[in-house]
Amino acid sequence: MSRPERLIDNNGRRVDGRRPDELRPIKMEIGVLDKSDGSAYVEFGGTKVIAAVFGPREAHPRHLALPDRAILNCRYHMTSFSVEERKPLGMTRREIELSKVIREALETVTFLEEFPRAAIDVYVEVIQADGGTRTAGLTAASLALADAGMPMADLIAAVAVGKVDGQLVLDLCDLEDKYGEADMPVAMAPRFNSIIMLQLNGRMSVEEFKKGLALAQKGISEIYHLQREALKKKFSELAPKEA
Amino acid sequence: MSRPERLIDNNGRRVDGRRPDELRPIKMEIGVLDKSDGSAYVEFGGTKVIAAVFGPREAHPRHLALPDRAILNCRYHMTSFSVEERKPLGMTRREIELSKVIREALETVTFLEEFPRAAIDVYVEVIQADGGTRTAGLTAASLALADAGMPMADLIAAVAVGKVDGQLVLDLCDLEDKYGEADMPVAMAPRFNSIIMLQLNGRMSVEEFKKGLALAQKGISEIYHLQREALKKKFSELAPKEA
Amino acid sequence: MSRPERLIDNNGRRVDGRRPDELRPIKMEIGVLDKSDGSAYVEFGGTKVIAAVFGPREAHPRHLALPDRAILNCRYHMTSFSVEERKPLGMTRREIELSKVIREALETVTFLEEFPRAAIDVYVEVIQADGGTRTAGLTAASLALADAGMPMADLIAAVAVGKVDGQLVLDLCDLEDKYGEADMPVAMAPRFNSIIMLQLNGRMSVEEFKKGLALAQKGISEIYHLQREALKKKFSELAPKEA
Amino acid sequence: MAFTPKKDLTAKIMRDKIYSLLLQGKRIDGRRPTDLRPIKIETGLLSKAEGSALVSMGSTKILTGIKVEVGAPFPDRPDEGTFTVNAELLPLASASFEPGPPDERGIELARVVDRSLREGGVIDLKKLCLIEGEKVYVLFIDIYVLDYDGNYFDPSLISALAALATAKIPRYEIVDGKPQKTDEYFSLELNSLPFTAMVGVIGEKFLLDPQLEEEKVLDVSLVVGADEKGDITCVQKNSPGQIPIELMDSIIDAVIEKTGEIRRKFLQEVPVKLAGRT
Amino acid sequence: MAFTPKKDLTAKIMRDKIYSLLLQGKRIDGRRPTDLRPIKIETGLLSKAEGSALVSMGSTKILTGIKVEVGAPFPDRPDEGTFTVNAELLPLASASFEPGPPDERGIELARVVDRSLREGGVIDLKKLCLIEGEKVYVLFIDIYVLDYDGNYFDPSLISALAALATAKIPRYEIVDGKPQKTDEYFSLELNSLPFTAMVGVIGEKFLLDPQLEEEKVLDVSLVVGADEKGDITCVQKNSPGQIPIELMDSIIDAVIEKTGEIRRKFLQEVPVKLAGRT
Amino acid sequence: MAFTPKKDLTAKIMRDKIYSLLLQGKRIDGRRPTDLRPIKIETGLLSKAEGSALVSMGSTKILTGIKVEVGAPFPDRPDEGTFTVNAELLPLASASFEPGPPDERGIELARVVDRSLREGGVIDLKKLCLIEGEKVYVLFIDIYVLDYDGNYFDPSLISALAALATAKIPRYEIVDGKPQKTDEYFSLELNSLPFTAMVGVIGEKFLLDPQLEEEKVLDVSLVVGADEKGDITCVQKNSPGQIPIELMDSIIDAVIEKTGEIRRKFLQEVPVKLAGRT
Repeated sequence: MSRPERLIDNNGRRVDGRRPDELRPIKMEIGVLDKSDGSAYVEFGGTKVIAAVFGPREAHPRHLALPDRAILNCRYHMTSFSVEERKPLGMTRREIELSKVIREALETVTFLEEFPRAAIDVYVEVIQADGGTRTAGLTAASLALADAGMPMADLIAAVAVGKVDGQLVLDLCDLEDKYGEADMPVAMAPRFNSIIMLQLNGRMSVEEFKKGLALAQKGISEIYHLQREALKKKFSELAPKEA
Repeated sequence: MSRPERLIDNNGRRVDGRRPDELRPIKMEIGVLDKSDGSAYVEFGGTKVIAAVFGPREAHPRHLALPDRAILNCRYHMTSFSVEERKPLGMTRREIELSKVIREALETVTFLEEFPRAAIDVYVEVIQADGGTRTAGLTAASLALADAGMPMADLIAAVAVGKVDGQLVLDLCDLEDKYGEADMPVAMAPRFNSIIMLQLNGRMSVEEFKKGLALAQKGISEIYHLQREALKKKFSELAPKEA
Repeated sequence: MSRPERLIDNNGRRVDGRRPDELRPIKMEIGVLDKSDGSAYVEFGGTKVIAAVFGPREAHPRHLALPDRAILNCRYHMTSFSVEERKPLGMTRREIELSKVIREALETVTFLEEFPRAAIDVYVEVIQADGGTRTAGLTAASLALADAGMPMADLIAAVAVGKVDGQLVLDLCDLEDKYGEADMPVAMAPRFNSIIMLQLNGRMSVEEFKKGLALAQKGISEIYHLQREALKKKFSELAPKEA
Repeated sequence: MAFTPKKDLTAKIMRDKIYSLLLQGKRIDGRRPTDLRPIKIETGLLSKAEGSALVSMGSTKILTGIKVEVGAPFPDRPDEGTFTVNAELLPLASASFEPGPPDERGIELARVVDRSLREGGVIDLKKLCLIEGEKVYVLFIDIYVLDYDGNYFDPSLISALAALATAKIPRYEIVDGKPQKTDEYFSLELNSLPFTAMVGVIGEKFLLDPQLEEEKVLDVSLVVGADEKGDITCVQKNSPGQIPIELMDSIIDAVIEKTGEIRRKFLQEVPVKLAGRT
Repeated sequence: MAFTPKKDLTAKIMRDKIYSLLLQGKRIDGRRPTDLRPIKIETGLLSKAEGSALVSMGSTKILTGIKVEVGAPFPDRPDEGTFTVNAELLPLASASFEPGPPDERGIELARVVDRSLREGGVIDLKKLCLIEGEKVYVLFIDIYVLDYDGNYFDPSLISALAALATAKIPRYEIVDGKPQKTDEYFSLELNSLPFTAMVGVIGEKFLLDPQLEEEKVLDVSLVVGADEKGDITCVQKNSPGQIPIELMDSIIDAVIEKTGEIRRKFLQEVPVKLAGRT
Repeated sequence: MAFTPKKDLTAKIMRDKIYSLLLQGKRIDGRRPTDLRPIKIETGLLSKAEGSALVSMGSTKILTGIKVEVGAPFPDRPDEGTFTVNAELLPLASASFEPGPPDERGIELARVVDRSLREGGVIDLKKLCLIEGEKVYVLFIDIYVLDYDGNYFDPSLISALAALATAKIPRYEIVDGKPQKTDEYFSLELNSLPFTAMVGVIGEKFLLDPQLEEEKVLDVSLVVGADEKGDITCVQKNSPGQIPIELMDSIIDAVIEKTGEIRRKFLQEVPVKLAGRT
């Protein structure tokens, strides 16, 4: 994967033909796995992730249990073949950091106090990585928690904005992430208009940072809409057909 | 160790002079270690193994204990110098697999229900590997359990059969294992005429497979006899001499 | 760092100008860290160590707790940049051995029976290594325990003696350790005239060994004096000023 | 050290139920004893893997991907490419799988698949040599169990073979004595198509391809493989328990029949180049 | 897997106290909300490290050392030296740190410092190439938290920059195509001086550089970095919790002001060679 | 982190018993205080190891094997072969040994044996160089404790020396600048024969070579080594406790006498080539 001469062409189109503020084609499916308590599959273009939820279950070892709420474990993990160069088996430092960041986002909206002394496990598996795996993973994990019936204050919708050839763009693909100037993953709880995850790798002016947050917010509201549609579809399938 | 031109000569003799259905010289000794609750040393030709048993003891951590039976731990391990190329320290994937296979065989005949909440540890140490280490190891472990006074449905006797230069042979040595077409370790509980361990690496026709099982059975009954002799000898030594 | 032609010159002076029985400049400071229960910084020439103590605290996992005394954990660790060639992260075999040796020395003088079921943690961090890190570390750890108010039978003072160009010298620096003939770290509880830590790497005649012990004893009494001064200074600072 | 996990408290009741059904030639999900669950094979789903396949057998789902690098051969086989099989029982797939490095079950799975591929020479490794003794193609066959409803053995081998059969491997040329990537790709020819069938025994009866509820209460289980010539390619007894020796003949017959069924399905759905055929 | 640790039982009371003070523009230690604690920077303390700095921010103490070796470049950047950032939360520093390999907090710290240095091209890596594609300078930047009284982020980046700025790197020459150490040393030029400020939010108020008692009860926290051009160089939300979006503007303003304050202090005390200046 | 394990509940009673016996010059197994247990040395038992020895001292049994490879020298000693000592306290040997990587006791044992061999130049490493700076013989000396009835130190060093003395090392020749294995073998010459004696102190009395029941209740213990010249070659205090300084002289005297006894036994039973003798 080498750098294209330009990441945005004369017509303002990106390497995959999108406009700067355009999301990639998104696919969401809920309940894709049988043996977990909740699951979801999410695609953002070439990025493909599955998330699954187990629990609430008894926390063990016992001394880790909390008297007033459930603990939430989270593992973000990539298959070895999800990336260009084979990823070694085991957890990389990057995967450990992202597991923390995703877990903290999920804890923010989940009513863990309803399950004292319990544990909830969330697993995010990246099947293919083409940029925005943590935001797709968080979007999927939030759907999987909903699928598992976990009480939540809101869904989390997430997307990255970035700076590419000096211009702000929405929903970076791998090429843009790699050769762009900045990558800023953002997650929000739209109902509360609050930031749930935020990172910035790269440099932005204060002006760009503010515009970037607004652009992320636009993308997030589209993703949030898709999440709610996916959940509606899932639960209407489950609902008894009217006579 | 390079491949000999032929693994079976014109007279039907194998690289070490044996007939196809002949075991290597076997040595069994019981109670070879002082500090374990039971132990045995077994030699099949150049293959030398020691097994030791500890327990029943309290299982810890406590949450691993089973309410209705003892857990049986088993570790099959080779010394670094037991093989041609020095084996790195630590457990290889092969050792982990064979630990499972040997443990499952031992569990089959041991009355674990007599020791609820307890743990029994079985250690198999390969001192020198010249083919058939897992079968020699299982043979030794079964003797060590008997030496430890563990109640068992039967002894386990084990041996490999293989296919070498197109012919079925009993009790493969390393050279035959390495350059032969198939290696099939078999363990039985002779009293029940049942298979306790079975693996096949390599290819055999259905016909060969069936004949192979029968050949293994023949070897196993010889080994079983030797096991019982060794135990008798051990216990007669312990018994009070008659006046 | 290559070998100098001679480690002791015609005037009997060592590579850093010291006489054979002379300690390096020593610095001791107590209570250097805020968040531990006790701490100390010790310098022997270019050797710089910090020690910190936590506890007594509840021992966990619970099954490790002892009914009749506290357990004492100890970790001796070097920063990656404390040595000539970067030390890899994680514990080396040398660090594990020295953690044991230092812990056993500390256990000897600490009244662990006063804290049944508890744990005490001692951390020794080598910031820069120029010979004698274990003896400086033990000297510092003993001060940190005192700073933490742990009841102790005596302070431990420690120093290495060595053999360099055939001559016994006190308080080896790195160059002398590396190119000398023997290195003997010694720790004592001066009040009891007893040996608390003792190792010998290298060769010494019986005569040298005995003289070496006496030389160590001389150094140790000087170090012990400095320790007591440092503690006095610390506690006089804390004491209310007289009117 | 690992040990065999304890059985469900309700296991005894379920076992008796499954056994009673077996006596009538039936199973809890309506299958006959030697019926396999429906198999679904999807290949080429992933673009960053040189080969990939998602295989389901009932609700059990396996994803295998293949990555190819150029590396050194083994010293004792200087003219052959190499391959490695890894298997991870992802915690996503079952509450009984823990995160962390593969435990003994994952290792056993990987090694059973590895032996099935290696011992029969399924892959012609000599065609994967670039510079003898120095540079060869190195294949990483990585198996992930995504959803575990019993029997991860059979679909894992199917997915490994499907990923191999459909892999597009970048061709290297030797330029100035060094391997250099070209824009071309090639497919692997397979010498043989071994498949396995997992066998569960209860009393003197047996069934194939246990789903999870069955697997948990079997008296004993084993995995048996066979190839298109009807040869046995793999056996692995993979649980405690006794196999009555007189049961082996009918087990072998059933395995040969049913792996044949898998093979026909595979050949219908996967575009495989078999060596010696055109 | 790690999880977010439980909060002190007294956390709620302390949070309310700190919040009430914040409403009055005050803090428990007398600081105003955006005040930083006193910063102390000592460099060149250690002789076996090529660079070193001990930085304290209040009672939080960070020791960073730099070791330099000669090694291979990354294949995709054959003409650049490399650097690695590690961070260890030494158990010496806090009863809440465990001995053992870095946990997620240590890894997050290392990666935040790494990104702050890497993304802005703080170090001119092209000047650290010896033989293109073969030999380059390899820098190990190892950060140790010695005493932890809250906010290890800001002083860690300061100490990494101070160690870099004052490092004396042995110069190598190419002799017969091989790098050979000379007796000379050179200093690194830095292209930029990004600093971070850790921000703690309680309700609709925020404060900078939390000390430990504050850090334990924050509703949410983040680390924001800025450079001398006023660009944002790093953001890391590093705890659970919601950041009200309308708070971001004033947070950014405060960070830019206070990192400027850190920069002035740094330039006064550390003899740094900035690229493009003489 | 490890910590010193707790003592048996009955330890106090046993200690007093052993101490009372010591006052009368007796021990629980009938030995006098400085008596060693019977030593048995068997060498050359194993054919895949280049050298091997099984040594028992009472019921304590140690198996040492030596494997030889060709590898790179250490950069600072380009003209010397290398050796590594590992020791594993096999769980087979004692209920108090856990499976897994060597704990601090195994590491201490390995390092004590390593220092005993290394510091005195027992092996002439310069004779193990093949191509200076490039290829040397690499010896792996791996010690396994098979049965642990106290004092694994003394028999471990005996078995390491016996395996070294009787090792048959394949000779390599340099052909076209590369080491090539020949059909010949050579033996190592040893420069010296250091042995150790483990010393246990109770009150103001001491004993040598404690068996397990004694070892568990000692006030303090140490390992002291000596060579044929009567030089001290190794000291390792290896337990908590105080050694009264006035006891050291008689300890040293006893060690020198008893390691001499081991040496005579060793020379009788092991065909050792000592450097400088013919």
